Amino acid sequence: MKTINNELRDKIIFAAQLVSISLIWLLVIGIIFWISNLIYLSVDLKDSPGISIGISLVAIPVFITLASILTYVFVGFHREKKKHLNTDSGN
Amino acid sequence: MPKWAMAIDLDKCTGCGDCMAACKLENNVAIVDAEQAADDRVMLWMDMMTIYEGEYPNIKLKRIPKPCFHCDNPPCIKVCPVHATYKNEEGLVAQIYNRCIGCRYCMAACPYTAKVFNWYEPEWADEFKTCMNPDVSLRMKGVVEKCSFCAHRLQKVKENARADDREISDGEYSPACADSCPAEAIFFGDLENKESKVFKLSNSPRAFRELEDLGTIPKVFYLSEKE
Amino acid sequence: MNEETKNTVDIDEALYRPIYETGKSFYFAVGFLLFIIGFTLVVYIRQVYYGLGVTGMNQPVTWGFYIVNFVFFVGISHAGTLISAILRLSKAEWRRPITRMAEVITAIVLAIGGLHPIIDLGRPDRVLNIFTAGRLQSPLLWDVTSITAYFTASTVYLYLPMIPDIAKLRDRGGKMVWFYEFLSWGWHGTEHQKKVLSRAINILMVMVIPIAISVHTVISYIFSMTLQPGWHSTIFGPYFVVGAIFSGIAALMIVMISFRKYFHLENYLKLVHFRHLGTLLLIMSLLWFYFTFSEYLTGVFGAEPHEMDVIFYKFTGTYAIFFWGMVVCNFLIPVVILAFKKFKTIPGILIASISVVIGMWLERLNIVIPSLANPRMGLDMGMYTPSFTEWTLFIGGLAVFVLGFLVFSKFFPIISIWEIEEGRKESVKEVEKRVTSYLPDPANSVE
Amino acid sequence: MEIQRRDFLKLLGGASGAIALGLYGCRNSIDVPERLIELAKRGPGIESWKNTICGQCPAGCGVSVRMIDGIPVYIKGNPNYPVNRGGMCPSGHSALEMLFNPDRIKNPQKRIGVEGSRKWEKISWDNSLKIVSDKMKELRNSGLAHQVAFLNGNAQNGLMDKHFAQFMNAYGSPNYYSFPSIKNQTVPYNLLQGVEQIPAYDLLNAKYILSFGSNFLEEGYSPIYYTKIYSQLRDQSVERRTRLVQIDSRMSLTAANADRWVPIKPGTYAALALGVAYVLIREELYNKNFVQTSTFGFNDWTDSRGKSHIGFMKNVINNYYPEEVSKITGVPAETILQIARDLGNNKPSVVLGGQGAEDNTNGTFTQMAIYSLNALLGNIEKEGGVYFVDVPPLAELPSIVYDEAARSGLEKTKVAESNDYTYPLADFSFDAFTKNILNDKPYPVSVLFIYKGNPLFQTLNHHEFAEALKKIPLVVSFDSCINETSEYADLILPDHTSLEKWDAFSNVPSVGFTHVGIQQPVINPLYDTKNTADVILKLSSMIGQSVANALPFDTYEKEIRFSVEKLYTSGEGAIVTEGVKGAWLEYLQQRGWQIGRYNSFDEFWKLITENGGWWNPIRKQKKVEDLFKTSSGKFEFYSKNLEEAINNVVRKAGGESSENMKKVLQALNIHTEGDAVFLPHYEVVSIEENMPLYLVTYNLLTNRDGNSSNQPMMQELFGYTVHEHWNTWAEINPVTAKANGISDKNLIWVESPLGSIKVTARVNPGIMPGVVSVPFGMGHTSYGRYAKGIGSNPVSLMKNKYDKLNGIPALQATKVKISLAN
Repeated sequence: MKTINNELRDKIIFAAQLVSISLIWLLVIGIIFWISNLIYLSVDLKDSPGISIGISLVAIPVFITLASILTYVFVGFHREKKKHLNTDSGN
Repeated sequence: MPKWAMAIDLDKCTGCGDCMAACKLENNVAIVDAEQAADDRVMLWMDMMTIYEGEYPNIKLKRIPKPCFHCDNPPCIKVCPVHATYKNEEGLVAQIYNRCIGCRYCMAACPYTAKVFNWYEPEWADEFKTCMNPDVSLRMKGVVEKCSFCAHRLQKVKENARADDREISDGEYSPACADSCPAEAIFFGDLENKESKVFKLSNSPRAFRELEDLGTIPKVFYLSEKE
Repeated sequence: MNEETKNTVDIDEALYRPIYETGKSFYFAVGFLLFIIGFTLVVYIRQVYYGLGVTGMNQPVTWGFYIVNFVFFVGISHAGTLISAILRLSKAEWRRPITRMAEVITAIVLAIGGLHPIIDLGRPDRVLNIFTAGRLQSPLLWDVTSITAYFTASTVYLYLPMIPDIAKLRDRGGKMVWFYEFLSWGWHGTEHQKKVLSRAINILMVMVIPIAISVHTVISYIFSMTLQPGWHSTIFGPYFVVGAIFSGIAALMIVMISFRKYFHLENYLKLVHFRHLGTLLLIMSLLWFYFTFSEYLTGVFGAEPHEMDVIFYKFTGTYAIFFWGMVVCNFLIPVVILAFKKFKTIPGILIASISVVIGMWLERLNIVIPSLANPRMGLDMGMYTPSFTEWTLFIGGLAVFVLGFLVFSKFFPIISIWEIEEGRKESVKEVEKRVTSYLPDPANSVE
Repeated sequence: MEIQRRDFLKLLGGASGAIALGLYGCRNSIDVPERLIELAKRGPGIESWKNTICGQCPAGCGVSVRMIDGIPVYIKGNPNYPVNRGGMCPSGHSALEMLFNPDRIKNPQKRIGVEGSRKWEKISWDNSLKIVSDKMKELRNSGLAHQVAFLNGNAQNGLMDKHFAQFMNAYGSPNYYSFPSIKNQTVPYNLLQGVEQIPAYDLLNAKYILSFGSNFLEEGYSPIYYTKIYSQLRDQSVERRTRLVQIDSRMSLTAANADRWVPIKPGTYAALALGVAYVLIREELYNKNFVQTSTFGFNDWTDSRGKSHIGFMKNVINNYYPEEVSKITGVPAETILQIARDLGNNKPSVVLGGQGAEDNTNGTFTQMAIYSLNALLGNIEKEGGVYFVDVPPLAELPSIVYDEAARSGLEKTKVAESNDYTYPLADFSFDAFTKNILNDKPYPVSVLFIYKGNPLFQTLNHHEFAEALKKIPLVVSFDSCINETSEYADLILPDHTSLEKWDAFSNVPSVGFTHVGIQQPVINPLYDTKNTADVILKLSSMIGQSVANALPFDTYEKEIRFSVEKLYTSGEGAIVTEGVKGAWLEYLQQRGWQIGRYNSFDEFWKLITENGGWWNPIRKQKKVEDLFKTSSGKFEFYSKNLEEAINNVVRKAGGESSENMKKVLQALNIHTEGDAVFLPHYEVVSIEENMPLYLVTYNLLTNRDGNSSNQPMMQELFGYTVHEHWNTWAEINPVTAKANGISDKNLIWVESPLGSIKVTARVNPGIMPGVVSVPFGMGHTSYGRYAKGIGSNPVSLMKNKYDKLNGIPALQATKVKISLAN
């Protein structure tokens, strides 16, 4: 009984972690959408689009990198954990 | 496309202040109470600058009416975060009151301090609400506003011209201040029209613009005999 | 292995204590702060209801406390991530007890600072217009973007190095294990995990420094992108960054000294840490003075009339007391205290730090107000006196800062335990090896 | 609204005029949204314009009112009206705020509390008029008709003045006064030239204009008329244009626009004028021909009795050596020389005298001295000089058939007649009026009508007048808002505002041509108010047949038509129309043409109301005797009129003797002796108090006479020149400021022996050291929500001093000290 509970709890926590990671990606994608909308606006209104494109060239990669690092860490930890568990069961 | 501009003849201007009153009345500019006025929150689309020159008793006093200069290269629109102020194709720098978020960046960026802010919701006595100019929308608290060169008048003039199927003639469109000036010191017209009074005045040797070195290219010319 | 863990736990018990032991005074403090914050909220709602008229801002002085505090808070936030990144990168071993606090400051203060432009809006209800109709060409939106990026980066940078500590808390059991388990992301301290983490931290470290510098540069752009005298200056970018680091270090030391006192961390935060940071503060003070000097020198030398108006106004006008106060607080006091070893005690450093924080706030005031108060075009000079609302919101901002720190200290260790541990275990050896590698080889010296 | 309208236009093909047509016609062909149809049905907001005369101040500018669906929304100058030719001053724009003022009196009010208690009760027009007419009938029947007095506080030339005078005459009271009386201001011209009129100045043709304190662009009788002229003068390039030199203690609006400002100590203008005369005479720059043929008293002369008298020349040469004048006035001798030479060498040159010179205890002599410069230059009735305009050919009101009661009443002396030796030349002296009411001399006043005006705010020593008002059993006020004075009234019979009423104005003083302006309602009365003229008509019919016969009109509008009909029949002048220039009109008339050809009076009336007025720019050729109506038939440097008047007083004082003469001269504040008394001369202003600074007050364009204080826009724009809004300020020179430890924008106390006011100090070099100037207009204790308690009233600091000859208040004869307020 208790083991099932534990398993369930682990699953819920893992799901929550997944959700949080995807939320971060959502944020990043949102920001990218927002910025491209603004670029579209500035092009449409002929309102010095160069500046907005320049800013976005810097901003977007930064957000993507940040999200990638988080994902990298998350994935890295969990791959290791699986291995760890596998070796545990092997023992 | 016409390019609307104003020329103010400082040699003729007496500084009577009529333009300020005409402007307030025409554009439904809010009138603040005494307390707000003491806090320097008076809203004037048309302001009056006072400059003393010389040593007593040989003083020269200059009074200079100051509307929005409707710069060709306006510093205010560059900093607006929401497209609430922009330059239209006829060169008028316009405000969109309903979009303004009230960050007042444009006010800080304007070298001519031409913009004013609604610190509170503008209020009028009920009686005064009856005689508002229906052509000009009222502003709400928390937005920036400024001289529009009475763009609502342009709208009307355009409609009339279109109805008669003709061009707008010189002097037909004229903001309230130019219209009412008792010294006939304010001229208004189209810079692209080489026949217009304003075009001629803008090329007069007496003409100058405020803070020309900033490169804002104001469309309000001042005329003054250099003594 | 188990035994060993237990042993270390005992050693660093002092760092866990604040999390598990909560005194009455803590609840009292939190209650008090919440009261202030609640009151601030009421005052803010009143401002939204009546309009910005309740502030002291007026016709030429259209920006006041809110923008001053915005720049100030964002400046303070530089303490953290930037310093911690620099120290980590330079492998300064004395960084170990400092980095966490520095990073926390960044995250909290940046959140407060980032809110200020919204507080400053005349129509906060329309703030979403920047999404639907924004102009990325406006320096204000550069700010929004860069602050968002910096906030994200610094939160990540705070979080990643904290994972091992969170795992420790999870392993200790007790309160909210599920919470720590969720946050620990399955950290078990395996070699691979360590490698992943340290690689991530290394990337972040390198990334965070340019972001931090760019953020404050961008803040300075708000001013320097306009044509106004006193603002329109290319030196503003680095000047703001230097000022930010300067005030950040000072704020960091104030925080460190307070925690040292209240959580009895004398064992971890030793005088030597403060002395090192103090030296850094001294350097920044001199640097700050150099920048201030060059900023005014170019103005005075060019003697452009409007520029001179503003400079004279700063030197002799209504706000002259704040200008000279700034010079005293930012230069005279810290230099005198920090240059002499005799004064470089903890109380001395505290005084210097407080003076610097006040001085830097005055500096922001001196940048924002006098330029606005001196319109060109022969208009009257403006006068700005902050209203009750603005003071309340300022104090409210400080209260949020303190509350944030208190709450953080209740959930996470404010000194990085695993880094201390690592330091204890490995760094002596590692430093020895590193130092040896710097030294000339004996064989080479012979040749 | 705007956008919707535009959308609709787009749908209809864009023509404004098509709205009404398209409304129903297009419905089938184009799918117009229901909402827009509704909007269009409600009416597009029909715009119309109506011309009338501005009532904000006595300057009488023609205005055009823009109305949307019959509601006035904007007001601007009437471009056809020759006085202001489309120009306007700031206060004109706020006429709408007067019309829609929330503090207007909405129906007749009867006071129920004590005087000044601000407790009122609504009363019907019938009842209130009954109270008044009963009282008047009762007084008339008991032979006390003269106890009714009427104060017309609207100093405007026009039919209303005649209307009230007619009523009072027919009723039988000699006590009809208008104040501030223009006739008081014409005294100097009367003394020198025998003309009871304010002169007009031909500035357009002058090459050099020297103005002694005449702030004609701001405080003059018609500032906008002169602004237009100023603007025309400035069409020329700097080298060729007319030079304007302004002598004033402070840098007034006129001084600011002048080519040169010459600061002068208050009250010493006469000395400067005569110093200029000295140079003109010494350097022989005066017009010898004119002086010889057309003036009297220039050289020494001998009278019929063989007594020799000194002349103007000798008096000037002996007493006004520029170095001496410089000591008195504070103007460097060099400057005096320069001004005089410029004046003499740049003919035609013209000299103006105004408020600054006039408003002092020596005003009459000062104005005489200034005006005599025009005679020296031979400027009278010359191009680029001074002239007097003709009276318009308006019909006189029917002659009165006096009954017994009227006759006996009119024989009584006037209440305002001074019973000591003072004010021998005054048309109306407020000082004497107040004192006599308080002393019941020569008889008590039982009923007082006050039409407009606000003596309790505007006049010196108004506390005394408040006491006088308390003494009068029935005070009836005709005004649109409750002000300081009407708070003391027993009945308030609310008047229309200027945009709701009929009136006719003629010949604004100092405007250079004959003109008549028609004021007409642009909107129906908003409240239960009545035109005071109509109220007077009603009263006259209620009082009795003999009074009613003097004013045989149903309405005031009909009276105006009656009066104006003569303009039509006279065939002179023309209705103001677009593009009619004076020169063209003159050209036509010289050839026997008439510009205005109207088929009937109805057509004439229609046009005059549509266009706003009538004018005649052509002056009749004047004979010499019409020009100089003095006893000598010449311009009198030595004023025989003044000699006569003073001798009269001396006779009243008990016979001609040098002792009596001395007594009288002392009472009249004249310190000079001998012939110089009757010559233009400088009279020292005696100021008793030992204070360091002169207090000078002035009116602003944003608030003439303090009557615009209930209009928020004018309160806000009040001090637009120094950015003082809703506030009174004091201007001081940096030297004065430094000496008193005051810096710009400090709050300061201005203190006189009579009290003190707290104002904001504005330090600027546009004022003489030793002078502090405070604008007049604020500091109301009543007059509605926008006026009450805002700013301060400088008049409250001023001592009760007048020019004892013509009764003009001495507004510059008080000294004050200033100190920092906390």
